[in-house]
Amino acid sequence: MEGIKSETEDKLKMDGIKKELRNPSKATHQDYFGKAISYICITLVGCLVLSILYFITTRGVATFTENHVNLWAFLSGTNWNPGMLDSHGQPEVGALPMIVTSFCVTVLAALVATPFALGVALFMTEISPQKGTRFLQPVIELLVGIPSVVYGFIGLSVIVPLIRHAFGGTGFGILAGTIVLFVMVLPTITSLSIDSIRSVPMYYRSASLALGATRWQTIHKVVLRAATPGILTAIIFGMARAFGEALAVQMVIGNATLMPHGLLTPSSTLTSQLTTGIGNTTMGTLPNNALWSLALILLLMSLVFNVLVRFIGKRGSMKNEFKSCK
Amino acid sequence: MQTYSFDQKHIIHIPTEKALTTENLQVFYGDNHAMHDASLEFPRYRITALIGASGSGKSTYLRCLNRMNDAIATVKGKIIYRDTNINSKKINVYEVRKHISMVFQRPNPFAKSIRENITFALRRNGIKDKQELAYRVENSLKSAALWDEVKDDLDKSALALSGGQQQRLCIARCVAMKPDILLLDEPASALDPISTAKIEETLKELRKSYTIIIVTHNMQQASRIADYTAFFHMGHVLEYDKTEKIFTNPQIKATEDYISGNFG
Amino acid sequence: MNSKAANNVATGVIYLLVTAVVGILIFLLGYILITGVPHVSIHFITSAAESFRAGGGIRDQLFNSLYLLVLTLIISFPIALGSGIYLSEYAPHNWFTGLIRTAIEVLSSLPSVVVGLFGYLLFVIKFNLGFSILAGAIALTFFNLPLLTRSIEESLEDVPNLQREAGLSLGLSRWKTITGIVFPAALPGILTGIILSAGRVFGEAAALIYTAGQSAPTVSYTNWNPFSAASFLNPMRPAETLAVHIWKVNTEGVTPDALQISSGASAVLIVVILLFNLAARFLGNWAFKKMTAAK
Amino acid sequence: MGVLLAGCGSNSASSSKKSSSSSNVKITAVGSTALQPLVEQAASDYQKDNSKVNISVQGGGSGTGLSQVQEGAVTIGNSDIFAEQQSGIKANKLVDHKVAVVGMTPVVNKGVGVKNLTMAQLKGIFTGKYKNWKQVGGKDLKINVVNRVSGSGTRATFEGAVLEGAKAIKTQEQDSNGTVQKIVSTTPGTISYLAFSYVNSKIEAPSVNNVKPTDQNVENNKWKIWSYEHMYTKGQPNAATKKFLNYMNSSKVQDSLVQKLGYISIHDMKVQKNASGAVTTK
Repeated sequence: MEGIKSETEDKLKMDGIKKELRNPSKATHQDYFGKAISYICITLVGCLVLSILYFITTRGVATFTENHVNLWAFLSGTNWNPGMLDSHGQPEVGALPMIVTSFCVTVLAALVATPFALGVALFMTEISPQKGTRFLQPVIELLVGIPSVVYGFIGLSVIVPLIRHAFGGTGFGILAGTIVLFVMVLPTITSLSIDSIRSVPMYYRSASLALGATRWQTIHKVVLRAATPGILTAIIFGMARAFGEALAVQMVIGNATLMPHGLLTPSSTLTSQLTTGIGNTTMGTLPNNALWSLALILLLMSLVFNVLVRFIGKRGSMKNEFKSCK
Repeated sequence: MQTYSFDQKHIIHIPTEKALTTENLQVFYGDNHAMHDASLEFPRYRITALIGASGSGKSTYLRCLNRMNDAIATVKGKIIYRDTNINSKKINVYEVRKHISMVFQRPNPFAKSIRENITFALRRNGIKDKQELAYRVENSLKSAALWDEVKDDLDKSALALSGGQQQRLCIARCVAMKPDILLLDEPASALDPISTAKIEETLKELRKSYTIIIVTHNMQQASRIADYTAFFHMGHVLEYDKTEKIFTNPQIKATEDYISGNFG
Repeated sequence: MNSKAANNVATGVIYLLVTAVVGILIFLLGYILITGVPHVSIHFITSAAESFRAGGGIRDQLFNSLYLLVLTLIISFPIALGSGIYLSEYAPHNWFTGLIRTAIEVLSSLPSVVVGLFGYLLFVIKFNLGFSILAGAIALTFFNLPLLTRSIEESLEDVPNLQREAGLSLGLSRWKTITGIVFPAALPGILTGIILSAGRVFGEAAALIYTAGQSAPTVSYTNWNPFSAASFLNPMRPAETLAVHIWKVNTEGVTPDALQISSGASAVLIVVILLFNLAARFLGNWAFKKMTAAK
Repeated sequence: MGVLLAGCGSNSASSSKKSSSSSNVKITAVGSTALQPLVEQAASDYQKDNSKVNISVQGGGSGTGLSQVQEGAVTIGNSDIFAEQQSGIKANKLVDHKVAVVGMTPVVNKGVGVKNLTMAQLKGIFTGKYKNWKQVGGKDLKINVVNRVSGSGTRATFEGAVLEGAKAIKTQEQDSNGTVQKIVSTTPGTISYLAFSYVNSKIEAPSVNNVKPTDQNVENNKWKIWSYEHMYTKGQPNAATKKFLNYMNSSKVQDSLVQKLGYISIHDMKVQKNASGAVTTK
């Protein structure tokens, strides 16, 4: 192609290349452009997150700064009736029943849903990818789009009577809420788990199988281990969905601001209280501020969960070792 | 493990035209001093082999030559190409890589068709003419000795090729860019002997028009194809000379032990 | 022998779990379809809603749902893609990046009514968008961004690093490497994210009540001028979506056939989502094949 | 009525010169979800003859409606309750336009065996004094009280008429008529209360003090549990808004639409109620 060329020609070419090496080219501009775009996007997302966090924090804190509610009373009180004053002339804003219920419902729903989601994910990735992707995946993704109200009504017409017949009581309570939420978070956890299991390189499996490991040993020791961080993310998003869900839960959990005494008594979550109350209160008043405080607590609890799950996930994770060359 | 002195070195200068030179090249991964003081000269239109045990720093060194280590390591020292120190922030790395191209240890064709694998980068660099593209596809595949095997399947996915074919496609992909220097990082280590032989044939052909620097852990391979050979040990270059001298009459104890298999 | 037994037990358990989930799925979908399909007719899909008489349809709501989805994706996908690229390709591995990730994940746990009110105060009132599809789409972007960003980031990260090195070593810019090589390879995973977030757009009600509104003014489907108030394409008109409509007839509906409308609308919604998911997968696979020549 | 129905079906009635004085007025009404369907339908009919006016009617809750109209963010705030009853609202800044009356009735699950309750019994049930239907003349069945969300118009009306300042027991709370209807019809022993229009054959509406929950009994205040639906404006409404509010008050709306949506026309009321609950004859 190039072979031997005359010296002058080579010299000219060399000067040209030297110049090119020193000057920015199209590629450099493209990269500035790309970098700029991605930085703008992440800044935008950051601004969105910050603005909404700021919004909730300022309103949520107002209960304590403007209405002078005692923070501890808010967190540990069990009487919720922000429009009324108690015998000491203090507003009744004890959020503990809702905090406990939200916590129970979310954790239970995630605990119940995770084995099912992992079972389905493993089935679709390790056991029968063909059938799995063809039929199961579209149907599971379908579930995300069913409006909460529909889940709520099915829960109300099927699950609540079922629980009533099986265990007595009214049927409303944490158990009913958990069952409805379990179905609602299932698609999120399953889909994201599938993605993370799929991304475990094939040669990991081959290597393990070649060493004489059974399929389960391979799944258990290699695939799941390698996919742990992704699965944890899936669980976090599942719990987030459970946390934030209101319309469906509120129909089946009974929506009573009572301390839950077991899984079968009516109780109320932070979100359902927030959703039912917010349209009936006036901005800037204590009942309204108290609802925003619930939202703030919800955020903080979600943050704690997030950090906790990440912390648990760090132990035994192998992801960092894979990606070290990046 | 036997320890060798790093003070004793035998590094020759190249009498002929130099394609690339490094001066006191040092690499740090965080606090880890991975490469000490490598000063080598690479002759034009020759094959130079970099040999050494795993972890000796030969791959690290190679990856510095077209600035692929930028993101993960700190590289100090000079890399002179065309009278220009290309190890500098002011240098346009994308231009560097157009002239100094790299083939990796594991074949990494794009998840695209065979044709697209070659034309993708060309088109992004402004070559739009269809005839020119077709000419380059054919030419590069021929110089990588792959043309006869794939000429009827150019629109098939590159991932459907065998490992050896994939690696030759990766070579063709670089060649199509018409670079000056080809860097190869153990290109045959993941391949069978037949594919390896084909790649070696290919390299011998390419040597006529390209300067080739190849990292290999296979000493036979180095002795078969390389004109010059550098021996790396624990982040130091201990010996650099013509290949036959390295293999028949090494000046350094470590080199001698390594090539005679008494190493470690 | 022991490990073999464990293998069998585990496989059995997985089958059991899958059977249970399939059972739940069949029950749920069956319930919705069996109660709903008998009420679905051409008339139901093609006529406007009635607020107090029986026999109303869901034409406008159905269209609004689809239109809102399109607008939401137009707004949120580029942002999520850009952020996903940042997180996977450019972000340094430090505490700040971790903070951004955590913040995004926490955002996704916000109850929709909070996002709705935020959207109401900021976009509907402050930015004077009024109750409009646009305001609704922006509010839904808040919802979509966390999941979408995250799934794009993960999909991009799953593309082997070798592919990036290949692109870079050919003198391609990082940006071209990402958009031309990494992105096409990550497409199937990104698609999952889109489908999941589209599902949420279809199913969301609480956030939309405060932003897109819960009324469906009569629009003309022959007016193609998006700036005309009567046009169906006008993004500044209030628009009740199917999910909001289902919520409305279930909670405050006074039409005699509220229950039928609700079940019929749910069935239609499910079918529409199914069609959307299949179409998205089909298009995605087509694009994937086109870009990667995968056979 | 015939005129109205004809108006519904056709899009042709657009040539009107009445609104030519004002160009493209935008009216936004926000608030009560219960009132939303009525105003929306009326607005849609109204716009057919007044194409220059653009009326957007949305929900969001009475509290939202009142606070947003007070801030001037929307033109009209729809509310189930008097502004005076809502904390944080300066009622003297707002002008009340009553557009309908809504009657509310206690509803019970079929099978509690009660056809009539006295006001005192009703109060006893909702304050937790009675725990079993046996105590009020029904079957031996636990009473399950489903209350409405505190702060909602329905609850304020019910508690104002029944509880007389006593505190309701803490129990389930639901915010929508539809959900309550569903829960009452499916859960044995349940009692709650609903607007008249949500009472159907699956649930029972007992009479109170032997007065049946009918529109006629509301009109002459024999049935005590009722309230107004309000549309509030900040200060006196502007011309276009006033015209629309007049339309809401016209017999065209009051005699047909209002009744079709299950409300009672304010024209039919023989009494009136003020914010503190005092009833006087008109």
